[in-house]
Amino acid sequence: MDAYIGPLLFLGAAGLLAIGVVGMLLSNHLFRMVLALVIAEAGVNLMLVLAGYRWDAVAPILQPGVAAQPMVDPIPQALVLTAIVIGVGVQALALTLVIRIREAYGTLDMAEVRARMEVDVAAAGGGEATGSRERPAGGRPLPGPGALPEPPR
Amino acid sequence: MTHLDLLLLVALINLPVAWWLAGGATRRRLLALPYGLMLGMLLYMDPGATWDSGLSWVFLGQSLSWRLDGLGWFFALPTIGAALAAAAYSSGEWGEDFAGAGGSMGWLQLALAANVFAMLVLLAAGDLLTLFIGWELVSWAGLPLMVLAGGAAVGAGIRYITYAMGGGMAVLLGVVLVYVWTGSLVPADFMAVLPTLASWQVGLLVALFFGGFGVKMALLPFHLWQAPAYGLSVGPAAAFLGAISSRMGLFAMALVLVKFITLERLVDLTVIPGLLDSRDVLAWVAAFTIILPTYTALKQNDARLLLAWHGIGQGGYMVLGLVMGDAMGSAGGLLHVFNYATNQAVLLLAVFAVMHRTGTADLNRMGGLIVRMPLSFLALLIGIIGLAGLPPMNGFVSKWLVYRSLVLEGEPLLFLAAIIGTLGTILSVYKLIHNIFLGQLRVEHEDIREAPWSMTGPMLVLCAVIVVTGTMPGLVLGVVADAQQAIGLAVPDYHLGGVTSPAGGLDMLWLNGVIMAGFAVGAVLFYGFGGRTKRVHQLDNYAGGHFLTADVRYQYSDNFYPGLMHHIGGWYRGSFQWLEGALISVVDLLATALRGFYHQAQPAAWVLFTITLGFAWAVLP
Amino acid sequence: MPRFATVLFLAGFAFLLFSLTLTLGFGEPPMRAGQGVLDQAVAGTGAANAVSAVLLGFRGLDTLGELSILFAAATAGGLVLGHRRPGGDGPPAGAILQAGTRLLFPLMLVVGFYIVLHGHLTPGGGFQGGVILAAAFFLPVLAGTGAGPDHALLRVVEGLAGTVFILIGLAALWTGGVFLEPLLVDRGALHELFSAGTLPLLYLAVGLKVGAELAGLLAHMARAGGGEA
Amino acid sequence: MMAYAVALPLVAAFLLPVLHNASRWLGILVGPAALVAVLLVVFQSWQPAVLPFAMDLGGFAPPWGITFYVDALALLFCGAVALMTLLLWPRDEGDGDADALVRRRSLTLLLAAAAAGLALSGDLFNIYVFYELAAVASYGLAAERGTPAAYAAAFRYLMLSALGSVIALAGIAIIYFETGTLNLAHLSLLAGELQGPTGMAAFLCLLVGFGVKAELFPVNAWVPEVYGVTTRRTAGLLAGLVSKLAVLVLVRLLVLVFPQEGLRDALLLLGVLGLIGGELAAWKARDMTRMLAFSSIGQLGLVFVAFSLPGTAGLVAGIVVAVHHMVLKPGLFLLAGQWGGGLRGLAGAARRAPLAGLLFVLFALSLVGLPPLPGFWAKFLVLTGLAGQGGGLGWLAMVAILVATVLEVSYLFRLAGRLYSRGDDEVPAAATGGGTVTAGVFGALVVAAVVFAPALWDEVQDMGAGAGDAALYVRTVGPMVPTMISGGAP
Repeated sequence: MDAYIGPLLFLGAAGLLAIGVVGMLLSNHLFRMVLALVIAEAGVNLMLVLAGYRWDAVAPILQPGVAAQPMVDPIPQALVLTAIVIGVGVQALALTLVIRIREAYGTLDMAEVRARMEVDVAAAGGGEATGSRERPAGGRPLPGPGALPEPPR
Repeated sequence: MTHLDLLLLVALINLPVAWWLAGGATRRRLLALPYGLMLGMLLYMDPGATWDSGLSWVFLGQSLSWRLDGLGWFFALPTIGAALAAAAYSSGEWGEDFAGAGGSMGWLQLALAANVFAMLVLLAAGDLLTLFIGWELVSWAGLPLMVLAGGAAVGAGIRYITYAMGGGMAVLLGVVLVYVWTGSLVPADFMAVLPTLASWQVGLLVALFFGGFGVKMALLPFHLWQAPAYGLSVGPAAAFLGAISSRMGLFAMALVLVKFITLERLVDLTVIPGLLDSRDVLAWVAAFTIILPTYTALKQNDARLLLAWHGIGQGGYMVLGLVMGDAMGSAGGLLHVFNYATNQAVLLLAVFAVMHRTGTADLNRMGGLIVRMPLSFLALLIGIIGLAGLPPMNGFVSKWLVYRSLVLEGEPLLFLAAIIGTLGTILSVYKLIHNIFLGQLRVEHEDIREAPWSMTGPMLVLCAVIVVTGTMPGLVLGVVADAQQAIGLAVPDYHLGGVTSPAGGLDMLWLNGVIMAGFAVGAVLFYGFGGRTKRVHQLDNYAGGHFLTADVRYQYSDNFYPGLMHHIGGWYRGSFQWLEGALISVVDLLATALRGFYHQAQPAAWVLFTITLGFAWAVLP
Repeated sequence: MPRFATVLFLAGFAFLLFSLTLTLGFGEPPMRAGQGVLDQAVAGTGAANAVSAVLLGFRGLDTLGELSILFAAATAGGLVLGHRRPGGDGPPAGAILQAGTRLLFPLMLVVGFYIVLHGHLTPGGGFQGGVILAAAFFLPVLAGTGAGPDHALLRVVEGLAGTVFILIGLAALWTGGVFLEPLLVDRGALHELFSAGTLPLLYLAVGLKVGAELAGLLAHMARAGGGEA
Repeated sequence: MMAYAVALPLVAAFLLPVLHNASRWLGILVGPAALVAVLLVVFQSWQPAVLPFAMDLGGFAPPWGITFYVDALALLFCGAVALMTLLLWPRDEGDGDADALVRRRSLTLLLAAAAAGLALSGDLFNIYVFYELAAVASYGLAAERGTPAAYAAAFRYLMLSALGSVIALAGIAIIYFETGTLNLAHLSLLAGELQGPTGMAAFLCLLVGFGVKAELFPVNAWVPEVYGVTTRRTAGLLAGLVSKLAVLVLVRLLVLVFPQEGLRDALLLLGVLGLIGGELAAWKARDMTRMLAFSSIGQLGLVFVAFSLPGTAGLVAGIVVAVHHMVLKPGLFLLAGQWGGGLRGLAGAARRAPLAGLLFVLFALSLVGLPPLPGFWAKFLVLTGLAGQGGGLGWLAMVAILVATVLEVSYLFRLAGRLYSRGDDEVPAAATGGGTVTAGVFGALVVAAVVFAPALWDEVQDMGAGAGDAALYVRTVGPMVPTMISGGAP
């Protein structure tokens, strides 16, 4: 059993990280992206805290009246605590931004937000919006009714 | 403080001085003074000696030093001379009009002074790093002179600086490679190591330096920028730029390719075994540069552009003569720098004098001005004879030397190319003088006066220089000899009237004497025996025996030489524009693709892509 | 197409990361820095909780940075949400919730402060306690029984708490030590509340700051949330 | 003593809102005062006799505590942080929102503290913390304008950067797994354990993570968006300062912990791609701000190319390129802020503001490398380094630099031509003043660099040599207990 616990935990960490990244990259919903970020951070935090684990060791807190025992490495625990709080700060800020974006654009869809941002940025820069991979600039004149030859029957 | 330091200091101080002098109408008359002083200082310095600068310091582990030798002196002479003519030209009525029309005399004079200073810094380069510094300064100093006119000139200037920086970067790479491969940028040190370099290394250096300097010379295929950049500038600036600016490329070529790398090494570099060595490649590039731009000039309907296109072709003669490398050829190539500078300056000054009066440089909107502006006509006539390389003007001497060298060196094809180029020159300069000065005077030009003395003065002085150095080329050949010696070339056997050579020399004193005698005989015959002249109105014209009435407009430059153009026009029409356009399109395409990258829905995906590829790279052996 | 590429790369990423982690020695850490920390925790900081010793002693600068990040997030959040009029209240909470809130508020305060102040002895500390404190002040907002904490007061608390943390660090500098050096470590006995020198004070500052920042952020968001419903 | 460089801006940031409420003048003065004090501390510490030295924060010997490593390079960046923050101090944008102004100033101070921490810190996780502090502060500053586009851009920036941070943290976790320490000097001694694929993967994690802020290709897509929506002062701060500090961290890691050749090649390749990509995109940009944003990506690419060179030469070249860009880019952004708007509206702008036009030309010339200006020396150093190194990638990089320069000339002087064109004067320049003066200070710095070039060169040589000496670093930080190196408990 012991031989499997390590890989299993690593699988958990890598899996959480991967799930989080999936959510961040494939979701078009701003709030879900933030949640995905939370998951990804959880994955990496798990990985960090695993770095301090020792077989058959106890938590690094001296108990009155208990003989000294091997303890796990306390540093990763402290690091994880710090990382979690940092994560909380970032997530909170992300949520305030989501609230504002929703107010301004009335949508939580990333593609739409991006398109409207492009227009706004370009307008602030004094020019018209430029094309992009999803929305090429300029009109795309679709062939009118008579433009294409009739397919042979 | 050495003499060279003093000269450079005067050139530097001239920057604010020129700015200040340009500020007032009366002060403006003194604009030429600093250049006169510089010219005097230069003439005081012996071109045969090497003048070191007291300035030299070590920076970035590199020692920077400046020194002026015979080669630099020779190029400095037309530089300061052209600036003197341009400053004098702009100091009078032209300047007032220019300032009155909203132009900035201060900027013009400042830019001119900056150009002269930058060129002197370049010409006094003592090592490769100072050469590059001077090179870049010259490249950038040219820009303000070009864009002063505004409008289309700005576009031309930006095109110029893009080309020039492309060339500059090639030069920089060459300098860096010399440094890395030889461990030094000081000529004495790296010249000792250069012979040990492999062929591909030297070949790369030659390509980089020739290409880089060639951009400034507007050698094919980097020639497109020059005509509009020079031609569309304002008068004195155009004359200065056209006369000398692009010759800095020849100076650098002479220094790096001829002196540092040496022509022997070039001949050793085989491009196609048994057929073509790298010197031949350079010569053929020069030959094509003579032909194509000259025939492009033929098509121009703007007098300024016509002349500017010519400048490109004339540069080809210089390179051709230089890379021949024998005593006569290199003397011819270098001498042509001086001669061409005088010719081009006169021509552009004359054309701008006409433009000053008529307000146009369009060859289809002028004609018959000979009666109104005879002095300008005279200047233009002398200029085009020199440019076409016909006796008795100085252009003949230098071209003759180049032809002679080509024949003696056994290069009949190159000789043929040079002759074809000269033919094109003659054809197109005839178009120039014909359309401006001959034929019918246009109604709107009835009240035109001759250009003021401030403008005709410099022109006539330059004309005198052309005639004198045409008759007594030995005056200049002495300096040319110093320049040749400075870069380790053989010196032709010269005397006041020309050169002597076992294969046949040239004596312009004698030749011009014969020509003058011929004219005298003709005049005597004409006036003594015939004298049947009849003065007619200028509107009474005959063309090819056909009588033209006043209502027939005797101007047809729109379709000048139709038969010739029909045969050759297709050869070069737009092919280089196409090349340039294609390059721009490629950049545009790439840029558009990159913009797509920076406008994507999910940029964070690239974090994933990169780290995954990185992991794969780290894990795979 | 981009989605497909993303999925493909993601699979590769997860696989490679997992295989990389398999080469790491799980359960047998080198304990290079860790063992030294365990050995010195008591002597260096007087704290029985080695994690707390690391947080406030060995890596006090990290903690300061982390507080600054929270402060930055709160400041940025305030900048983003700005001066906003309070939005319309949500549906009023039921009686049970309201009563529960009133009941819970003092309890949470006590628990929060307890956890803050015993951080050097037991699991817990300024962060954990600070979050509970923030929750205590935020509960009335959720239940609709209060307007939430006073913003001006919060800013004073968060500003001063952060400053106190730095000042304690600088106090060590001024008394001949180095920045953030634990002071008065030898006072008090191990395992007692009043031990570990300045550590409990630091934790108090941390707790107050974390509480104030989080409460401020949550209150900001709560107001924003009502605004555009 | 150097702890003040971090502590003072932090205290000022914490107290700014409180003090602002107490007294308006106190609120205005406290930030600049803290930064000036930092400058003084830096000047006082700049004594070649005592440099470099290390500080054990909290009084715990390395590798247990956090170490600050103070050498000339770190001091240079600390001083630059304070100076640049002072010059680019957030101004009232005229919207009358005093509260927002205080918050922006707080965030700027936090950014300054984080940047100083990044320059000084000798502990991997501490670097991560300061990096995150800089990140969070810049998220806030990205949204400072309060426009919808600013919120959207800031959110996208946050997501990209947060993902990068997650990856970087994973890298730190891997390193801790392998070595059990976070101290850079300690890691340097243990570098042998990070030679394998795991170590390389860890560095790549850090490269990608920190690369986000360093505008490393291809994780820099936030750059044009964010610089397009912030005030130009913030853009200058992010492009000029924060990016360089992220680079500095990566350089420290490369020098101390990851001397592998392959990693330098990776850096070189990404640098070249960034350089060409940035310049190409800038060539096509239609407004000045984004042109500068793309050009900044290109310049950072050059910085990466320079730092990828091995040995002292690479460090010297990198420092010169980085500092050069650090001075120029904010100046250019300030000018863009002065003129604002798309390229079309800029016709004739320099004629109405001659000094600003002159400064633009000066900056542009230095950027493309006109010889006496510092940009030329930077480019020359990089090119000689690359030519000396050779190799296919080296040649590619050389050609890329030269092509990029030509592109740079093309778009910068197309813009200059427009600025000086005799445009239709119907568009009045929105002259807000102030920005030109600050840009003038940057211009003065450029000119001063020309005048004092030889002295600066000696200084940079020493700086590069010191920063490239891993053994010196380890020696200065202090002796590690032998068992700490051979391996600890079971």
